[in-house]
Amino acid sequence: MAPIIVSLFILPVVVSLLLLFLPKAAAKVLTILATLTLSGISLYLYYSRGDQPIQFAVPAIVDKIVLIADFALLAYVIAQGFLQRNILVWGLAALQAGILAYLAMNMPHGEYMQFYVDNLSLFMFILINVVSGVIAIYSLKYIDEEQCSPFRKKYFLSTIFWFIAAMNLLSAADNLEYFYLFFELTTIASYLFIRFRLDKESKQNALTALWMNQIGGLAILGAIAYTIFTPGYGVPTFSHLLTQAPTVGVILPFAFLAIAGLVKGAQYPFSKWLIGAMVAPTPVSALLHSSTMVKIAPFIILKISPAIQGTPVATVIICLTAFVFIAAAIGALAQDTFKKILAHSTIALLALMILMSAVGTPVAVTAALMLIFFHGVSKCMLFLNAGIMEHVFHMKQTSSMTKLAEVGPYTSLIVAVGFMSLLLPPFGAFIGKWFSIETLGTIGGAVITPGYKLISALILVMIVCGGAVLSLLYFKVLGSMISRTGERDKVKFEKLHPIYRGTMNFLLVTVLLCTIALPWLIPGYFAPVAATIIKSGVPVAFEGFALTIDNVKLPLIPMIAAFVLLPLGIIAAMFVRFKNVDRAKEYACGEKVEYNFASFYFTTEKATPYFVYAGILFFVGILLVGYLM
Amino acid sequence: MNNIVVQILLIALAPILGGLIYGLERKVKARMQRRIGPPLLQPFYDFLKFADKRKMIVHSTHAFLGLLHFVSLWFAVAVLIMGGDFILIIFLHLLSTAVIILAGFSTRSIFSHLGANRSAISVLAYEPVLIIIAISAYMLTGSFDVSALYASEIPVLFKMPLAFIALLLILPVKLKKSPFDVSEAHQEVVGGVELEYSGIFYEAVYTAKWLDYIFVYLLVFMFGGANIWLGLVLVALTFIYINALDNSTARVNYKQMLRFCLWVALPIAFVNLLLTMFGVL
Amino acid sequence: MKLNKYRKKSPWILHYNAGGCNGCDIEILACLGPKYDIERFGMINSGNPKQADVMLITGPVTKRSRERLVDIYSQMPEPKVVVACGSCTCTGGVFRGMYNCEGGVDQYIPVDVYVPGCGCRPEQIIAGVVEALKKLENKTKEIEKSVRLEVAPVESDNQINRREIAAPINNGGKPSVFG
Amino acid sequence: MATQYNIPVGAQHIALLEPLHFKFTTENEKIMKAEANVGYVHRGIEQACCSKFKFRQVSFVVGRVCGLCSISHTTCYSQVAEKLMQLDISKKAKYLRMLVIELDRIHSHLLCLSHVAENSGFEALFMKTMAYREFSMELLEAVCGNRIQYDFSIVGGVTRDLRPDVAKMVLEKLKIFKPQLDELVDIYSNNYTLGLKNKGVGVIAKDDVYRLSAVGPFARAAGIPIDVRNETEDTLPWKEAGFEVVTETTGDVYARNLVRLKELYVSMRIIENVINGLPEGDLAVDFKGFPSGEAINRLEAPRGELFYYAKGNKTQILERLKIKAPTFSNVAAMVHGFHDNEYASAPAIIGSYDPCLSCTSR
Repeated sequence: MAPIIVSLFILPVVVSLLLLFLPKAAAKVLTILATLTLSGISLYLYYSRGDQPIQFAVPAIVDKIVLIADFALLAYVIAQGFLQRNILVWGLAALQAGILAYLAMNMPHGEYMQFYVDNLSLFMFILINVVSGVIAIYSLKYIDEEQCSPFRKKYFLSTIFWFIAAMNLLSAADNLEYFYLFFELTTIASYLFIRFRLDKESKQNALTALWMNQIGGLAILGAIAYTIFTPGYGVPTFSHLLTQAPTVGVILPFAFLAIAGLVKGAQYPFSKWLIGAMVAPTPVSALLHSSTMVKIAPFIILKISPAIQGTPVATVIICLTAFVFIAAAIGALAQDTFKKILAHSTIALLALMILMSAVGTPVAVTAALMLIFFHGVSKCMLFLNAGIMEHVFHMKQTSSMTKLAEVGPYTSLIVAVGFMSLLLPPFGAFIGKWFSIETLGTIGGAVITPGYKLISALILVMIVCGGAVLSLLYFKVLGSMISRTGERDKVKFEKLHPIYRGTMNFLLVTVLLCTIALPWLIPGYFAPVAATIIKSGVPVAFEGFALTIDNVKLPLIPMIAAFVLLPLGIIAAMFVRFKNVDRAKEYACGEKVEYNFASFYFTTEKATPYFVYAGILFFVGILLVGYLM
Repeated sequence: MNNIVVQILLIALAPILGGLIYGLERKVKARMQRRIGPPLLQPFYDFLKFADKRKMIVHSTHAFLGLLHFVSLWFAVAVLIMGGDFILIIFLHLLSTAVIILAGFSTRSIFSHLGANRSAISVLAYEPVLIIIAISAYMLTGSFDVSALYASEIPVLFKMPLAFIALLLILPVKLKKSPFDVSEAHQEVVGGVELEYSGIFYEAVYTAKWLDYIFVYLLVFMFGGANIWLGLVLVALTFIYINALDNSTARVNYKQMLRFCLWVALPIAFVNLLLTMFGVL
Repeated sequence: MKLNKYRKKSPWILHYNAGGCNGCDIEILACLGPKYDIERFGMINSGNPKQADVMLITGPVTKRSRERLVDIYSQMPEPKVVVACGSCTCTGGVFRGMYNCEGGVDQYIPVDVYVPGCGCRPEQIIAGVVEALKKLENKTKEIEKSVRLEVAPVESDNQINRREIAAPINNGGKPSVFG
Repeated sequence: MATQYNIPVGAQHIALLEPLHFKFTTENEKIMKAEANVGYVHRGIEQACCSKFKFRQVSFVVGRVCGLCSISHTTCYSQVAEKLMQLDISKKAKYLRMLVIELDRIHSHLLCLSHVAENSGFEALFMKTMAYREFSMELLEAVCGNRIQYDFSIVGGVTRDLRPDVAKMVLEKLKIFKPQLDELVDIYSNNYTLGLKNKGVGVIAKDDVYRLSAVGPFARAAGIPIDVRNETEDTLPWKEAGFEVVTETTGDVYARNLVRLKELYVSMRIIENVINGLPEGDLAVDFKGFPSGEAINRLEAPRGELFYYAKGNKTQILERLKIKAPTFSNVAAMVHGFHDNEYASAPAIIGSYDPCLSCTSR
């Protein structure tokens, strides 16, 4: 198995290098081929997985290369910091370089495996390779329309594969030192992506992303340091840490790792970089939001969840994410730019995923995995569609989307399905949300301490309110999209470039198929992964027409009926046409008034600083609690 | 609620029952205002009349969403009668509301838009309270199924009195009754989202209102537990309470409504959740 | 099933003031009040043309109102009836011949029932609507075509010549006069 | 981001009795800008009065300017015509005119109050107020012979006498109405939700009333005792009949409601005094000749100061008749009062203005 896994690391790197030199036509073929191969490998790996995790070591020389690469990256960051005159960037990088040098001298040299591939990693492989591959294919057309030199276009495609390689490595890494390198690699890749357009705003936002993610790197170094110097841990690998955690009882390293994840996951107060990333070309947003980068956050938390479950660190993380869920949902309501709405809703849903990961019960973890998967596919679809809307229809604002249903029925269909998959039953994201409410309800019964009960009740209220706010947001967007002036004789899908059409069709079919296949996907795909994470079985059972997972029952008949009624009904509404029915104009008090669309809008300018302060407080809280325990 | 025949009958007759409740309500309301009021079967006369009007719509999407609203609401009511998962029922009800909100947004009619906006705000006002009540019920019975509540030997009312109060506070929002009838507000938005419907398509929206009555009164009935008579008494008392409230208050604006629901009803439901969690009652 | 008979059991009302003096309007409002309580007959003042069956019009139709009047009338789905309340609505009344209004509402839309009186009493309005409902029962769902009545042009002189209210309109029945 | 929403209210809208058009520019339903368009009811009455009708007929025509305050119009015209003709009418006619004007004020104010209640979404209160209002319509019918459009005043006097049994009936019904009015005052001032809808809403402060020259209950609700009944004694003996000014201070919808309610007490007192002290005399004086010269007259209609100007040229037909209705003075203040209010309050605010556009645009 190990060679196949390694091919997942090597292949994207090779493709990435080749893309820099190949001509356009060849690059196209190579991208498509590479995507198919990578997706094929990742699916094959999952399909042929064994019961035991795959562990393998690399030659000792790689250790040295990793260390050199670490310093090279930090040097690059310091150089960028100096060139752009940003003290935060070079200051943080220099600090990391210092700590890394000190750690390198004290690093224990035991016998341990650098890579550890379990079901979670395989799950991530599928998400990363399939979804990012689709984005790479989409970028072939998108970047063609960008105004930049041919080399930069190649460079853009090349960076995507670099990113895929870094993410694959990251999900397989066991050694924290390696993990640190790959973490930094994704940081640098996102930095390069965000400043791709090279205007003032892009550079500024790229620097913000850089320094914020540096804090994540710093946290990982902190974790390594504490691991090395804590008696009982010694060896900085995930698997070792997790096995030793119950006996050692020091959870500060996990607190540090959690912080690294939360920074990547753009939780308050570090949400600014993800919003700022909007200035990059749209495929970048799709890449950052759907399958890569931000998904590191729930990934790390899922990985460490057995160690932190039930500890105060988990409690603080749950509080933070519950707070971020509602704050980001309110923040999203205040936006009008389509991409910004998507970005804020990403932060909110990420918060939910992290929350479920931190809760760590079987159902919660299953829900988190489902959210990760469906959110990845839906958000990818929505972002790529936002790119089409910008390039083909020149629409950026939701308020300008009121004509979309008439000029681009296909595009509006995609938006509708995308948003409904985040809102309506029985799409995955909905079930995830539903599970979260039901699981959180059950926590209070399981845990005895009154304080914890109070907190879990409070969190429930926040989740419920945040969910209501999010649905308000989706109404707003769907509402502006469904608006139309009158009737067309025949629905005619607009003509799109084959690449656009192909990628969108693929994602659309994936969302719908996965939804229909949910009763089989849950026991067959999500439950085994969840079982690996919590290190015990996840009981799934069919009873009558209901799917029972642990203690949560999923009635299938209402779900299927709801699927036929609501999402399909709304889609049908967009294309239906009644015959032999007369049309009348809208009532406007008998006057001829100018129509202008505007729904309620909200501003969060006053509240945003408080969100940030609260976020900082929570981050300090995580460290403090981790230290005190 | 054990008998499957009774359940199916109830589901089939739900719109008719709702129509009767609506007719009774119009009668009671008229009597409270010292009028004679329309006959009891007035809603059905309206229904039959609308069936015979010329079909006029703004556009097909709008009309279709109206029909979909009715069907999905009926479905939500059916799941409630069958005793399904409480959270799922609340979501289904929310989504049937979503359909009518989308219908409001789909036209280029200003009052329709205003109504849709206000309906969306109303959802924000009542949905959290309902879900909190559902979770409290879970804490009580250990199951999210409503059938567990129907089967509860000790009436749910005595176990979660505060939840009942919170429910009473948000009912006017759901039933679009004064003081919280902002989304329908005839004098302001001329009926809101239902404004642009006419003829047979209005019928769907009009009948959906009846189903809403059934939905709400079933929620109230649930608090009686296995004791059917207590449930019926609660329904009757709630009916009188809703009408008395409707006839003694002016309409507040949507901000005041939202503030009231989130700062008064939600905390009450929350306290109830805590009480159930700690097993006080 | 014949649904015709239910039309007269639930007539929903739309009221439009086409430039009257408010007198008849407040009497329509009084009809809604407890003393006359037209909801007894299932009437609701819906205020929304799309769901209304009976259009109550007051006022002599000023030049500025007429476009709105026709706009609202055309948004009402058939079958529908129009009741002209008040003398000036029927014929122009005292305002007949004034430069900004023309004589009566039937110049623009077909009227089914004329309720005279200045101002018309609530009892008269109710009787007029009840009379209109008899007509409503026999109407079809066909679009009602507006027809300009064959009347002598209004003269702007000092003579007030009351018009004969007997001209037949296209949908068969004769207009009824009440009061 | 398109944040502003234009909401049209009128020409046809359920919250309006009359065709008028408001265009509200709102943000999140908060009114940023309001425009009023009031010219729908223009029929050309002034021109017709100066060309089509003889000056004695005009008092019947101007009654049709407005159905709510027709008595004010007919009386005001009759008075201005009497000034042109230099007639002195009997004290009895003056008293009867005051009686009908005050009865009319009761019905008009109650209508306005019920309209405010309806537009605030308080249907039961609307029904209650309408129910209590019916007595005034019955009394008007008993005194004048018609529920609206009484044609009671003519040039030279009044048309009908007050029969003793009618006088007795008026007093009896007023006695019944008094506790009902107390009940209404209680509801309008103490109902919590109505207070939410009405208090601090549609405020027109004292300065604005001066600046925008508002009149009537409008001005009195802001604390300015403007009332023609208080200022002139030359045409009708108001002080003698027991008139006094009612004012409130806050200038919002609530204050306007209270001013109207309290004025009802004053009206009831005036009616009682008039009936108890009704002098003997002629109903109308006979006169010959044609009007000449110019004259003006002012009268307190339910909505404020009504102003008539007439010019005769010694023929049957007046040369010029000019009507300035109270709502005309109030339009500027009306538009001002909407600013920074919720759109949800707009119908109630419109109701509380008690606009009479058929007076304004005639």
